Amino acid sequence: MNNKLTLENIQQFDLDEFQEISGENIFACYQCGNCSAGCPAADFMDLAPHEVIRLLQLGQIDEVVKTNTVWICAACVTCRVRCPKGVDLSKIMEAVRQIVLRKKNNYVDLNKIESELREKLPQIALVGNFRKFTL
Amino acid sequence: MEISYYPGCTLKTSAKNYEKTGLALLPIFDISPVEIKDWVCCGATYSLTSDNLMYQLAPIRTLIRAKESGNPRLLTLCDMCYNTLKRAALFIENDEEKREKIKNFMDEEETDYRGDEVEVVHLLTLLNEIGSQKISEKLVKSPLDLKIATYYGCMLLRPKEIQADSAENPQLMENIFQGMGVEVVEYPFRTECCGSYQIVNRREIILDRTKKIISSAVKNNADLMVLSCPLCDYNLEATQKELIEQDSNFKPLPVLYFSQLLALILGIDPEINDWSLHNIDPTPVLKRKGLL
Amino acid sequence: MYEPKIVAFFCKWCTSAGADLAGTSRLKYPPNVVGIRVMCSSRIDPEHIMAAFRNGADGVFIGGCHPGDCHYQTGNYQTLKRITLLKQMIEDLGINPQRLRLEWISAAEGQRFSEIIKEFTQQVKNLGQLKSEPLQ
Amino acid sequence: MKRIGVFICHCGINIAGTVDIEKLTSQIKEYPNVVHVENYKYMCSSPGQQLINQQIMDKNLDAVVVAACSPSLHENTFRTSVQRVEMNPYNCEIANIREQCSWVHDDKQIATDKAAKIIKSMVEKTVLDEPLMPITVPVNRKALVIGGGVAGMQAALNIANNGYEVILVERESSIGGHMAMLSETFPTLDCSQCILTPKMVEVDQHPNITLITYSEVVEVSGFVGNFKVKIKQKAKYVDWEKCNGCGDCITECPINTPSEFEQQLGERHAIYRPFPQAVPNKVIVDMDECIQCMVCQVFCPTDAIDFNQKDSIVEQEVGAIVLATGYQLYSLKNLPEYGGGEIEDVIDGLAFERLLSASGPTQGVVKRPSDGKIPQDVVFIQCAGSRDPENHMPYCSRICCMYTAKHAMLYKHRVHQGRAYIFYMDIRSGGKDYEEFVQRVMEEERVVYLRGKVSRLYEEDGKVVVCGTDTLTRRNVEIKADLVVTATPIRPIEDIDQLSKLFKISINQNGFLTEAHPKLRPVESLTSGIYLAGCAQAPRDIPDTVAQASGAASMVCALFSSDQLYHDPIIAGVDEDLCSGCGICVGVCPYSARTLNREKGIVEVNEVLCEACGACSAACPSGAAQQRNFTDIQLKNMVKAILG
Repeated sequence: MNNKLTLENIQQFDLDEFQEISGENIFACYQCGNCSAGCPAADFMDLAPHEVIRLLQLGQIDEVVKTNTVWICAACVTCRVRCPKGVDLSKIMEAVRQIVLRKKNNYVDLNKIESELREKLPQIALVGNFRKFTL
Repeated sequence: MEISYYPGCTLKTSAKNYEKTGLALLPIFDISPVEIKDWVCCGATYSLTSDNLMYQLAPIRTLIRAKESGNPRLLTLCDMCYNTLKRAALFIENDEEKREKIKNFMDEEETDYRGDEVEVVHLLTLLNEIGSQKISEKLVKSPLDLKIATYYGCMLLRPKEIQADSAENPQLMENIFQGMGVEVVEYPFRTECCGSYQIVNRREIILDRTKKIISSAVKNNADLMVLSCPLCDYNLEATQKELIEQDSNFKPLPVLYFSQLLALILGIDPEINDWSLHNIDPTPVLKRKGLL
Repeated sequence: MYEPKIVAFFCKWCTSAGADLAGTSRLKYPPNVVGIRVMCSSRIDPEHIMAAFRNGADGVFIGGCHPGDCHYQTGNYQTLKRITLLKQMIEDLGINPQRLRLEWISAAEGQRFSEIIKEFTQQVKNLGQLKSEPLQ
Repeated sequence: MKRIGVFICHCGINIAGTVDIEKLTSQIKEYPNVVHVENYKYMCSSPGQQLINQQIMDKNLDAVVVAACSPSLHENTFRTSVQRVEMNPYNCEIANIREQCSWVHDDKQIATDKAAKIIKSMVEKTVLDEPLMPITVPVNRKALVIGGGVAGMQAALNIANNGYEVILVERESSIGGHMAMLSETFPTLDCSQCILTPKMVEVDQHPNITLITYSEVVEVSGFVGNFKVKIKQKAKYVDWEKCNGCGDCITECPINTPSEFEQQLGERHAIYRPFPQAVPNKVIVDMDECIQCMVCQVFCPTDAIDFNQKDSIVEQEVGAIVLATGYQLYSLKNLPEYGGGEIEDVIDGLAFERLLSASGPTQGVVKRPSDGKIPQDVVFIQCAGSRDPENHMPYCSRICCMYTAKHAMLYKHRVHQGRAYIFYMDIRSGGKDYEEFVQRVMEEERVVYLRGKVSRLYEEDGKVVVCGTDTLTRRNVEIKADLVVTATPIRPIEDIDQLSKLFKISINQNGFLTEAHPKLRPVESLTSGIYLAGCAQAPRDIPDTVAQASGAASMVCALFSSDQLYHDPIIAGVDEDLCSGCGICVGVCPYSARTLNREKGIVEVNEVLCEACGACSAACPSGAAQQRNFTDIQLKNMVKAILG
């Protein structure tokens, strides 16, 4: 435990931009953890879903963009359906992805996918994947 | 009665069995699907950003085509198309500013679209409107002693604004099959995500999901699984082979589109199915149950 | 520059208290609106509103309790019915119905009160002076 | 001509800072009917009040307008003050030039002009203000308490002990309410029934209390001090005059059906009393279940069974009403993510109370409903629907944190090797000795507190799998539980809407009865003479309920301390010469204060019922209905004054 929480980031984090992209108010979240409890992919994530919101509430966007969590999320919207505050976490995850992608950092590369697999996969898998992980 | 029909990309390729059997069901109930003209890909996943309207253009174009067709209802079979089209319509329905912006991207001849003129309806909803009683009246083969697991996944049920049925306890498939005497087994993962498009680059997630979902259905004595989404079908069906290789204790389960099973029960020629598209061959169990 | 004259009727239990809260919070708004405090918005007779227009008001504002919150249970519903009908009638008489505004403003909505007054004043300003022949 | 004095307050610089007082004074001086204008630094101060009174006498004023702060602050002050010099208080009016003028404008010219308009319009009102006398009403010193739970019993006892008569109406056949169902109470672990039963008996035996159970109020009319109510006594099919409560009939009844009192976990017969300590100790027949085999009739030693009994109506006249109708729990059916009530071993808090109760269906042995096994892993879920504005109830139900801690403790006392887990979001233990209690549960009972909400649960292999999280360790957790107890929200009773319409009192968006003021009048409703107690108003625990019930009772006693009441006289009357008897005003009156006298062809007003909204005055087509001191002419003159 060496990383102290520095709250200077709260000022640096462009909350307006974030809310513009996501359309969500991250401060509605009261950290009940229901999103994490119900997340089917939580085992694969380095940050639990509720932690993503918590870090954003505290302006720690730098830490959030480094996690794999937002890339593991498949927008199944289970969290949204059960969220007691009606926060759409899938939109928050998307907004973080967009912040990364809009800096021209694609997360997947079509050319690196084996052509054999590419032929087998249903189109919706490929289109969906590129929609989420490339600009 | 005619209904506009939007197939989407996957139904024309890897999910041919779904389209063929799904559409074959409709004439039984005097419904003729009319494929809309010049449809484009819906985008597969609904864009979750509020500031980028570009991703909404494709589904809205499709909705405009549907509006032009003059039929107020647009039928989809694919859950992902259903979700994307329905959410796109909702996205602009109550937002004049967004509508105006989107209009700027449209070709001039394209009609003004408000978001509420076309009702996107999934095949399962349509069949539920017909009602299990009417469907059962058309029953040709009595599927005795058949136990199925239904799988809904995400796109048909979430978010609530567009859900075709209860997000926690959907009954769309139960209504249809229980009505004709098929036993639907209870297992806890009917609505849990299959991993979706992560299949492209995070295959391990899908394997984990498939193992959990299929094993639970098998444990609860399902003979086969039925579902309605081509991506769920791929994820839950095609990856079972790998799971068998990884784990000798893994018991596979045949996976079908619900329409394939329904078509067999209603006496539609089984030959319209291309069984070679299945990785886990469902024909032995179907034969055993007298459906083939 | 034309400054509209606006007569307002405030329910004592909600909007008048909301206006007081706007005052306590020092929220500025245009001075064109002068309020009359009544026990309930349902006390407002269409006759009073017409009297205002006849005597030179360019706009009339009525503030009542939110649906379900009426101090007298159903007064605000009476008001809603009356104002809806009156709007249709004044249109026939050549008065733009946008000059007549009914809003639900609670005692806690000082901020909202000042915003609505600002916005309504601007709206009436844009509509210009109401030209009518005063009756003798 | 009326002689009016106008007194302008500087309020230090609060008004004088933006309003040019001198200019305003000279402007108002010119206004018709104004014979004197004066300004002063603080009009509400004692010298300020004296100044007004001195001028009333010196200048022989008929009425005054005080231009100062909002009337909600000092209207009463000035009206009381002018009475010392024999002025009728209704001839003193306030012009609000602070909150609605000086504080919201910066420009001195603008603020001064607007202040002048405000004052002039109040002068116009004052010109036509009539002197009014308060209306007096006699008080019937008898109270009606609705609901025989701990709130209703407490209120009834307090009023009765003050020497007034009380009628206590209860919908079930026994009083006791939910408290009678509880096992032990937090934080002292008193046996709930042991402390409640003596109170029930006291109510039953109190000479001033008339107990009417298995009954509901179906009609209410009248007003404070003079209510008339009709009470429907449901048919019991047993003559309670004869029934001695021996219970022989119960033993012989062949029908078994789930017991409501036992939360469906135990059974009762078709002829039954809800629980053994029922007060009054009488039986009733559940006709939906009864097969009319007549065995009860055969065995009844007093010949009390009467299958011909019908519902009956009794009428009562009372002066005050206390509503203590209690609560119900939000049904698990509304929580599909928690099994939707379909999973037998997922129960709510009240059901668990019955499992813990020594007099419950398991005699206090914790057995799970599905197979009667003693559960070894019990999961408690707090906020199972509370604090969830998106899907369920937005509010905190207030008592769940405490009763869940108590449940876990009592479970550990009964099943020593058992493991108890509590999922919580926050722990709200704000009550005397509450926090200490929770700490004891954590430290000594080693109950595992997991901070997080449960996302879903499902049945598998005879267990309930609970999928939760612990946000403090940021890890998900899956518990295979034998029993799950949910803390579902406290809801008002099912028919609260009807109750609210019946008594003409409002409910909030969640259905709880609305108090007259959330801070300062917490036990009164907005209808005078009707008071609130207990969970009907908002979720609360037993001590708070008892305190509030005592508060409501003392309000009733205060009302009864005088045999006369005073009512605000700014009511709307009828000008009999103008009234055509059309009856339009009758329909718009929310208080039924106006009735059409067909014989005379005019409308008559019950002045005490009129709460002075003025809706009738606006509706009256002939101008016959005029609200006193808010007449059509006054309002029109005010409008004209504003428009100059």
